[in-house]
Amino acid sequence: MRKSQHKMCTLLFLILSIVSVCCSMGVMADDAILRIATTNEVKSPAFIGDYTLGLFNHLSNPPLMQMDENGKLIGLLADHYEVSPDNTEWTFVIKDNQFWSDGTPVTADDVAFSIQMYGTSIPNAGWIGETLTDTQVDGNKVTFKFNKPYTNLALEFTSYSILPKHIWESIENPNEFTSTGPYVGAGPYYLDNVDLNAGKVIFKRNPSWKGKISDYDTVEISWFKNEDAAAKALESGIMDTYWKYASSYPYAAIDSLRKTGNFEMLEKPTSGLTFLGFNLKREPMSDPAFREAVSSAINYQELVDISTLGYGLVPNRGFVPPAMDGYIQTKPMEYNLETAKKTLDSAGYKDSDGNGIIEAADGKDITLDLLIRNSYAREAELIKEYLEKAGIGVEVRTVEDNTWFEMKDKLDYDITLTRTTPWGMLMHAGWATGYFDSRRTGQGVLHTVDDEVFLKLCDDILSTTDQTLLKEYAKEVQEYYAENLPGIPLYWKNDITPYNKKITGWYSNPLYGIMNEFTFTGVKSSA
Amino acid sequence: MTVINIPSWLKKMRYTPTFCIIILGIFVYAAIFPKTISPYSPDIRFSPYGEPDENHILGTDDMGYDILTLLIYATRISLIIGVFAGILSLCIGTSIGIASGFHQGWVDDLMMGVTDIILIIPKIPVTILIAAYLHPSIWILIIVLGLFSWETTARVVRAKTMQIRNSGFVLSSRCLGFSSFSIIIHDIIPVIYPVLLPKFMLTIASAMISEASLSFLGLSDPMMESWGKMIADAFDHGGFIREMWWWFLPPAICMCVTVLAITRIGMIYESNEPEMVFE
Amino acid sequence: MNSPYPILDISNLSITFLSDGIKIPAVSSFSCRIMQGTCTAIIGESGCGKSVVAHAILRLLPKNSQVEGTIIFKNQNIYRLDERLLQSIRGKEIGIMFQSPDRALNPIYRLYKQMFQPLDTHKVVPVQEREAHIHKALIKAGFSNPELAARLYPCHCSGGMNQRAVTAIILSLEPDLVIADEPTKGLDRSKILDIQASLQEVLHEKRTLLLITHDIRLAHTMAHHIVVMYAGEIVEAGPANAILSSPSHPYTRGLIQSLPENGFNPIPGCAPPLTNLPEGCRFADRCYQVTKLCHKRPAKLTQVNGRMIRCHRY
Amino acid sequence: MVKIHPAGIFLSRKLLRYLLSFFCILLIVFLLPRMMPGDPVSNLVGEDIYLSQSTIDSLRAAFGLDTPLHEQFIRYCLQIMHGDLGYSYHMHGPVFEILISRAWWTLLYTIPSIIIGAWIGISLGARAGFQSGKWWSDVIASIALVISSTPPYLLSLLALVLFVYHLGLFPFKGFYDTYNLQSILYHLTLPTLVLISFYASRNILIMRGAVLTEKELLYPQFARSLGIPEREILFHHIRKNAIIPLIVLIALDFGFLFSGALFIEIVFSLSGMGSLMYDAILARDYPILTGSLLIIAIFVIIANITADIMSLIIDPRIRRSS
Repeated sequence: MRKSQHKMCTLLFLILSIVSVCCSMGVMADDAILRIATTNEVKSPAFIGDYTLGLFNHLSNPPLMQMDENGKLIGLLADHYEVSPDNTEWTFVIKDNQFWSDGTPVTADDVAFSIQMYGTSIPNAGWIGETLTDTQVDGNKVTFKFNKPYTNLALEFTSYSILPKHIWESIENPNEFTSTGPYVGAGPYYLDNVDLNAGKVIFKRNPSWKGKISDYDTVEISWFKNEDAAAKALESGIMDTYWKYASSYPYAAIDSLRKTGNFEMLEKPTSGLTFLGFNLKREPMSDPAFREAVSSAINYQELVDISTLGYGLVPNRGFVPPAMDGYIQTKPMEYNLETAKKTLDSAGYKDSDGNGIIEAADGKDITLDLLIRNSYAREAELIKEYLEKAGIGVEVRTVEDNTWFEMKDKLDYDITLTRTTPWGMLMHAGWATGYFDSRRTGQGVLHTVDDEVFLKLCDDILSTTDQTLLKEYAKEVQEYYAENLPGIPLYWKNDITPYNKKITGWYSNPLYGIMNEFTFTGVKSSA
Repeated sequence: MTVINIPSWLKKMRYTPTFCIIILGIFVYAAIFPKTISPYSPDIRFSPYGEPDENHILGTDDMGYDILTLLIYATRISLIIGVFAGILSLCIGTSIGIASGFHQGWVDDLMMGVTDIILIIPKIPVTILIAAYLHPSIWILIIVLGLFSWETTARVVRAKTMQIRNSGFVLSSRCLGFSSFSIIIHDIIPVIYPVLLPKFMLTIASAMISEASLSFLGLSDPMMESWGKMIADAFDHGGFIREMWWWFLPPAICMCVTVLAITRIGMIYESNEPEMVFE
Repeated sequence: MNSPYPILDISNLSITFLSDGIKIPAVSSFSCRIMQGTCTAIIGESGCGKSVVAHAILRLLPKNSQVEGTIIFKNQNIYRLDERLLQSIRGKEIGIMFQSPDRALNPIYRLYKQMFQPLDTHKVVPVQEREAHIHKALIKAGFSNPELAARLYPCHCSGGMNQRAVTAIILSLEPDLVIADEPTKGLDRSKILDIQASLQEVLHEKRTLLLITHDIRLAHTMAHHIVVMYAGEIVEAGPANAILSSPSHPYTRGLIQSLPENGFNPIPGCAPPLTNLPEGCRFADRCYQVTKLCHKRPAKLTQVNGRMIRCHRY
Repeated sequence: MVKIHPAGIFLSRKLLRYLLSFFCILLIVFLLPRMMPGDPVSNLVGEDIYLSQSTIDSLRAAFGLDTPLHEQFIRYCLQIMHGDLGYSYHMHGPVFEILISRAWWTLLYTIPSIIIGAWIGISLGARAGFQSGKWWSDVIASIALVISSTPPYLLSLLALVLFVYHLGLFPFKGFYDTYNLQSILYHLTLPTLVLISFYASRNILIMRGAVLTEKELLYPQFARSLGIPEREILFHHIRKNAIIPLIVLIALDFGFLFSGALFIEIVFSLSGMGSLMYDAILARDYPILTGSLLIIAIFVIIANITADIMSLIIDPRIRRSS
């Protein structure tokens, strides 16, 4: 037995030595690095092509405009903008005293070049390429001329980062261009390294940045492939904050994070919400009385308690949450099983065979096909229970995300659960019209409403930039939702962003949360 | 040395540790009559994320359901999926393994060719396909899990069959004119059984685990309460971040104990009396 | 013929097996002394426990067996030896030829490797001579072409070839005591003669042979001393020609009668099950000279003119 | 009497079979992604982005999805002949380079796990099977059973919380912090140890079952009667006979080397082949999916061939019967 035991201990010794050598690494010296944890993964080092990198690169290549904390559009790279009365000519005035990280000054040519480049070679900016007819540059002003009127161009231009012309003009296919090396940026930091294997993106301080600076000379954004690991990393203190596009820190994890005692919570109401969508092209969903009955059969308070653990509130019929400007007070959703049954009864849905489930005109029990993505399983269970108590049969079908996109576009469902994002609420004519307008397709939209009144309302909004008129239209849109209930909001919620107590100066806006220039120039470390 | 012959399996049953039979009995009972032993009915909700206390022995989950009740009601589906998928995959695997190990030549090539191809088809896309076109009921899940886990059993059984194919007792029963089918039943399976037993146990375990990973990847029907789904729900809804051991460890322990019990009962057939040298 | 000292002395050995809670007394109070250089044969029906004795000598019985009594080999008590000493005796000093050679050989090794390993364990011959030694043993065991035979796999050979391979392995270790357990089982006439020749070779080299067989003719030609066993007990033991020419115990006489050349009339009935043995003499209900006494009291082994007999008539 | 086994005929028949199954695999690997519902073009951009119809059509043409399926398949086969696995628009790069860069890292943690897992499985499994009466052999068997019957995701997360969060011995994520050997080792130790425990527990169980069968046969008894010590009986005689079923499984592990361990990669946030294929499935990235499945298919076929050849070499009985 001696020889094999000998082999066994050499192997064990080997493993132990490796382990001990590695553990001696310990935690590196904690110099001024701001560490942000996220679960949005960068899939490829393509500066423009990768979706998640596109979210991060606003830090190094600021777009023209940005949104302040209460949702108003303010200048970022541009100081301000003017619009021609017929909304076809937009002129942006570029702030002076801004320099690329390689020292060259930022000019209007860079802006003109970037927007034209987006139009020609980036898939999601196809509308620029189709409608942009002429671009004029004089001094620090850029004028874009379109062949059709745009009212929300300023909003669109909060997402297109401006790139240095002298570098990107030589790249013939920018969408497919990949490099992990440093990119030239004009923001407070430039993108130094995209490292897929280490799972992080590193920003270094921009040497020629003239504005305010924060205490940190590097910002590291590390992505995790699962929320449990991210939450544990945050709790262990090696990460300073947690950010995820259009969603909050997992509500269930907040208590254990508070227990560690060294984290504060930034709580901001968000316009992202979860709602129940109807397939209006099918019986009985097209009947408003049926939708009314469904809306009063849902126990909103319990949904708020379970899905948001109290960090949310019962929504109003007007669908649009108070976080959006142009919000008006509408009747809140109220849960009353009796009225639900009475409305069903008066609308002609009888339960003749007494099995607790109402029958359609053809005498068969009504069983709605509730199609959901797997992240909505819990809400679907509750909805099924509530509707069945009110007499409406529900069959839950879980499908994988892509299958849901395809089935939703083919309207192969009765009711579904999905979410809105802050950006989605502003899309199209704003105030969630992008989700309902049947003329507009896209992954997250339902495109179920083709009611003339609603479509005309959207076109009116799209054709004006006059703020008072827009306020009026906003009121009409919300009253339309309250009246027709194309979608039932389940709850409004607040987005929670935890941050290390020792760090102050966080600033959060509805669109990108803490990922904005105010944060990265104002963050102070009191350690 | 003829002995009064009590049926051999009954005689051996005495030797399996009785607690294995009791545990399996409890699980089967819980699967058939969950109502009788569960403290609450599965659709009553209490306060969410409750710690284990006197009226909730295992606390409550994120929706407020009592975890012990969920555990009991989940037994049925987990047992059915685990055992049936395990048996299905074992039967297919053994029959193809023995057939290709026993009959050499083109039969072996054909069978092993089919096994290679099915081995390579990745499970996740097929499950997505099935979840999209068919409504994933429990039987479809069993068939999918059964059809996609027999390849390794087939290859192991084939290797073992080829080993003993030419040994003395097989040849002797062949020249006695036994049909190859009865040779397989009486000669080959008893010898293969000890190798097959760990494989059968691994298949049951992997059937339960793949059901768990399907619910983790969100491809199984949310209405089917099973141990695997409980663990997946615990991960999705903060059970792990809040370190609620009492939420996801009990289903994992139940899975282990079931597989242990089934294996232990299977082991009684593992003959450990040495080959009688004295006859 | 009797040399100065007994190489093996077994005194009232009894072995019981415990399987599924039932006690099976395979051998009860077996004692026999084997002289160096002689050939002793143990004969009896199959299942009378003769193979159990053979395996007990080398402590090869399975775990579920209980052994009482002593086995002294070269005045060392086998059952007192520690494992290492026992291993040095096994194969080197006592070699045992198993009943079914096909399954006794490792199926995946060539014959050469299976012979090389025990030689290497016991260091019988220095390394450089091992090749020649193996070839010599193969020739002695009856293989015409040793180089070819050494490269054979057991599964590629017939039963007879494997039997000779096992013999070659045992003899290559040159043990002092060779136990042959049913060497001629299932072999045809010509093969039996080959085995007989190699067993003669063992005696020729002044080694002791313990022959376990139910083939009385082989016992007749080889053995100097014969022990007859029935249902786990010795019924008759003594010099070979005396017992075979004038058997006194009814069972031995019946065995001799059942030989083909003596009229081929078998003994009626069959051996009693070992789990519930009769009161009196175990052969009582098959014995043609049975008396009431035989059914009541078991007979004792008594010394009667130079042979041991267990029968109430003596 | 030695039979000159017809190696030529035997191998040529095997070759024909593997060519045939390779062609079927090519077909399946091409069709499976395309049968899945969902459209790759719409996955190019995020949930909220609006794609005008003209952009969608131009992208479909660029992807080559506008031509009928059989034409796409023929074009795909020609591409394969020239060794070009195509271009992935989701990952913005040629498929071959992406696979190679990811595969290199995946092999870094899968190869040691399989080898050490096999080594531990064989030695411990054999010993546990050989001394099955002893208490420690039952303990090893039950531990192996517990590990192989709990979901891998649960075990990996428990390891993460225990060793990383509470004990702080290992880092949370990624293959390295700074690209040097010590950091890579530091990051890969825990995932490899977890993966080793999975492979080792399965191998232990299979090996123990096989040794239990062999131990009761006659040839170990005969070897014991020749005075060969127990340890040699186990290593030389029993283990070599009992290893055949395990060889097949370990060869398959090597076959699936490239698919990496998806759950390890998700828990420890490693960007290996497992998560590459999982993302490709979710985003319907046909070129990457087809390319990686093809490479894995080739490796599995090679693994099966080696498994057959090795069992031929080890066991003459198989050689005689085929």
